[in-house]
Amino acid sequence: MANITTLSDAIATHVRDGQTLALEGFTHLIPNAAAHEIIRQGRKHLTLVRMTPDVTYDQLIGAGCADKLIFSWGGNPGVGSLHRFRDAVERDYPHHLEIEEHSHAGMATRYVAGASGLPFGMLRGYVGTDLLKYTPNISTVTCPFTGEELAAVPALTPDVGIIHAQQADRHGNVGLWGIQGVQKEAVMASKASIVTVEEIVDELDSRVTVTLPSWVISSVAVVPRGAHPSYAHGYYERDNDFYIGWDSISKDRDSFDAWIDRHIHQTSDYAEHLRLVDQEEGVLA
Amino acid sequence: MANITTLSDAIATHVRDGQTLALEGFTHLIPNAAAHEIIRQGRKHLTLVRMTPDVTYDQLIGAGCADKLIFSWGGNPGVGSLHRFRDAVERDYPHHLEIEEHSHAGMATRYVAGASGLPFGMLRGYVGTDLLKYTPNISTVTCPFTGEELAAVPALTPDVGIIHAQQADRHGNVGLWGIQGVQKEAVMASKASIVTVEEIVDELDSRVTVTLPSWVISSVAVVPRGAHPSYAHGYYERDNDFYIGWDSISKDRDSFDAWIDRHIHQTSDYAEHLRLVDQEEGVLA
Amino acid sequence: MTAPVIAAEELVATDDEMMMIVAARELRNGVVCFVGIGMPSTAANLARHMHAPDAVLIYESGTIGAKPTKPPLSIGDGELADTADAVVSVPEIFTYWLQAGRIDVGFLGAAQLDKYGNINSTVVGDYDHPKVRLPGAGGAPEIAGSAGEIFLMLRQNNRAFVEKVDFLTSVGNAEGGDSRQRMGMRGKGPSVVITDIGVLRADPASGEFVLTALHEGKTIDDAKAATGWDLRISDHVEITAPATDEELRKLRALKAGEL
Amino acid sequence: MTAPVIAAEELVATDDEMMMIVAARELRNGVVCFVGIGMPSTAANLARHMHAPDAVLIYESGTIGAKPTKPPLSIGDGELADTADAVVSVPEIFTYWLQAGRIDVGFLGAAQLDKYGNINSTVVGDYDHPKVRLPGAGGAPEIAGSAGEIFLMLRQNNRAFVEKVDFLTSVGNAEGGDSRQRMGMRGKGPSVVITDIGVLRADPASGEFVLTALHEGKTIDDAKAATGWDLRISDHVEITAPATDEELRKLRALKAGEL
Repeated sequence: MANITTLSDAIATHVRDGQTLALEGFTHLIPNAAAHEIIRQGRKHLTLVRMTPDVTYDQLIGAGCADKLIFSWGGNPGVGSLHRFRDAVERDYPHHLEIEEHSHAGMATRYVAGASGLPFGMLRGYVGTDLLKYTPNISTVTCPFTGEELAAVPALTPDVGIIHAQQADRHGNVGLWGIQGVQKEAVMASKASIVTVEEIVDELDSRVTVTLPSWVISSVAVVPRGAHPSYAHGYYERDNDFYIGWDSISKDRDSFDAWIDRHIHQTSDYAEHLRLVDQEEGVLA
Repeated sequence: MANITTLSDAIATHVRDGQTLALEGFTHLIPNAAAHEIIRQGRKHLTLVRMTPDVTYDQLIGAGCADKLIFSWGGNPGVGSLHRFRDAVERDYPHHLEIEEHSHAGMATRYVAGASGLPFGMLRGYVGTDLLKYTPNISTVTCPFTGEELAAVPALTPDVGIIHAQQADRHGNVGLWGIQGVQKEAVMASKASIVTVEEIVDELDSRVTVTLPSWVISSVAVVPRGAHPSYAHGYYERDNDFYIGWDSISKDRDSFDAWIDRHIHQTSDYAEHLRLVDQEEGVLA
Repeated sequence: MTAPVIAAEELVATDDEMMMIVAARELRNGVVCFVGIGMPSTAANLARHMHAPDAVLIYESGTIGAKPTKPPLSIGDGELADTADAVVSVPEIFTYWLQAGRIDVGFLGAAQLDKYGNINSTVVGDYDHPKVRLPGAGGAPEIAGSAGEIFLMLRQNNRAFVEKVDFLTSVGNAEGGDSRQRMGMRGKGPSVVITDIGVLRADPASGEFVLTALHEGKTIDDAKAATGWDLRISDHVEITAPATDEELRKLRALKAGEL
Repeated sequence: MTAPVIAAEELVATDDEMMMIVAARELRNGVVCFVGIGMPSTAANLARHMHAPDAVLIYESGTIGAKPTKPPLSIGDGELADTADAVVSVPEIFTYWLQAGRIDVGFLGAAQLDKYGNINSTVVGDYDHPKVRLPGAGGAPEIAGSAGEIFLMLRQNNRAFVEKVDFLTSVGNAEGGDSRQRMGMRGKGPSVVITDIGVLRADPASGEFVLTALHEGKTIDDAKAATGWDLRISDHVEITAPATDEELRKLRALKAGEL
């Protein structure tokens, strides 16, 4: 059964230096509060897994938490580059970042294999691409019936999978709806899992389309607006201004460091950071 | 886009002698009306695919429509044997029935492979079982990363996939809820598909958890109580008495033939059959 | 004063009831149990109403955490979906849930069983010309392979408890010893067989099933006579605690849909 | 009388607007289109509001039949889910929908493109020490492989239209001829590139992209100067029909969220 606790306690309990973490959420329900808490607790040498490392991983990478990134699309959606990610890859700042790069279909296949207890997954993909030259863990498998060759990729089995969802009930059963991405797979492929939720309710909303039973989750923590600047369907919309504003904050190393200091190290939790964001709205726009 | 038509027209349009058909529905939403119409139209030499050939396939087999059965569990759920299936396998009556037998996990994997455009699927399964001796299309594949050996089974790609669902909208988008089985996979693995529905509505019910867009379906036909004696969640319950009553009807070749004659050949549609069933309630119990 | 007498008569367990009550006792609270239809399902639901309210029952129809008020006739009754914590597709239940190793106990029946707990649910007689064609594998082979351990329950007689199964549908402890592990199976296989006569447990070293308990009124000779192989008997055969009034009342209420 | 003059000025398409309008015209009604974010998404939604109301737009976030009223900023905006016929998981969109061959057209952008329509969206410069690290593959490699055909749109200049892409992220017509088919790809690959200068179409035999149309006011020299390879010119270069008032008004209303 999931332990219902604070985010700070959940991260302190499950996340260790050097682990492989997957924070998932496909544009929707990105667990940004959890990423902040990982930075706040000073975790280092992490291998970060995520299909779309956007602002949340830009912060973790810029803050020096990550040694390696496993991903398929690293940009600021609708805005442009992730400057901290680029600074790490192009100029080894704040230090070298190893990358392992796949396609979305490949990453999704890897999560499904991990969630299914299979050592690998297969797909029609990668053929003819330069990914084959630079990503060593893409192989092939031959269909024993037709002789066709298919791409093979190893299962992802992160140490900790972290997602955000709309609701949990008092037993820790988690429900989410709207765009569901690979969140279910990320939780089920991981050895431990943390789910932050908007609220705990007596009964899950009737719109819930994905339910993760309490007993497949390690910890549940309530963090209202915990997905901001991403969104939580039915709760709040995507803060597009924040994503646009992030471009200038993150372009400059000093302004990034100042932002991390002010918004993470000098705050005690995500609620305090959100109050700052609400106050600074003009600055970010 | 799906053609919205009568069941009789849908079967006449898509189902031909000698084809491979999958009628799916895992206890829930079994397309029994469609099976009756296939018998009524006198289709022969079919290869029938279904995880759980229950009463619906007992009727098709007993009526002599099938040359081959691909399946994983053939019984009358909660009651016992399928007598027409047994008569065919044990005594070649009404004629020899070739069987290709898998496990549930294997059949589900085969449908998923078919729905995914893959030539095969893999699973941890079959190891050590006598299924390997008698079912030729079970093979193995080796993980290129770990060296582990896994079972491999070929994709299922039936000529026609047939399911029953609660609702379609006026565009032919189909919605179902409750136990969903492998219905979505059966439709998406098949070259053509027919969906019978309880009713056509302006807007699908909010409980819908699986939506099959109109453009992946060949024909939609309205058949109220078209899953009977199976059930349609939110519409009517499983007719357990019918399943129990089927045991004695099907035990005897003559009583089976008389039943098929009276309930299918002498009726013009499923509604007429259902009126007979309602009248005969005492006889069946 | 007739009423109490009738009540007392009613509260004697039949052999089938005893088997279900003893099977229910095997399930610990909080266990995640993949349940076969019929007696395993009834026993698991009895456990849920007795000592194991937090047992999670999973049916292969994709219902997770089902809490039926009466024993479902089919594996996919509507009440399973209505009372479940989650309903997933059949492909998903076999991949994300069973194959991934999330099931503690697979709870199965069988038509035939050998001394290593290997199961036949396919045919009696020759496969191509069977004497009796049984329903077949269903979910059992992969449940037997991937669940943490397997509990079996079936009526004990020497047509069912055989020296060699006519068809090996689901692998138990294989040929004994470490033969199962060498096949690469992830779950540890069958650990207990609950029958209408007693309880058999797998010898940890050899994997062979040994009679370890007898239900009240049953004898070692009964067990031996009902077994088609030379049944090993534990040095300390326990006598099963009799069915309590509460167990019997709840089992009967469950079957009547009155719980 | 100033108002009509301002209105007339407004109704001259910018280069980007012309590119989106021409791209929209390529989509037939009823097409099932897997849409990349940005300009492809805007063009596809414009088509839906013009001649192709039954076009089915699929986004890799799992939204099928999305009907956004304004161009989504991200591939997973809430409005996509709210207006979709179905919302499925990301693994499912890439397996049951894309890989299974259910997509007619994949509609993509690119950072770099060669004459065979091979795409780079990964790095400019060397992979290990890139001059510019781009976002990477995303869904493109498998869209390029499995969609029935590929429509590309991007601004034409010789940093983007290159002799050789720095990194082959998504295979187009490979090395031309039947080289793509020999790789076992199921879709027939890129058939058209819509730019801010004109339209290039793949030569059916060689797979090389050939300039077949110019937008009003653009010249063959403009196109050649903006292309890093020796651009082939069709024997009959058409002049694109100018943007109609309706196209421009709807495009602008769409972008303003006023449709």
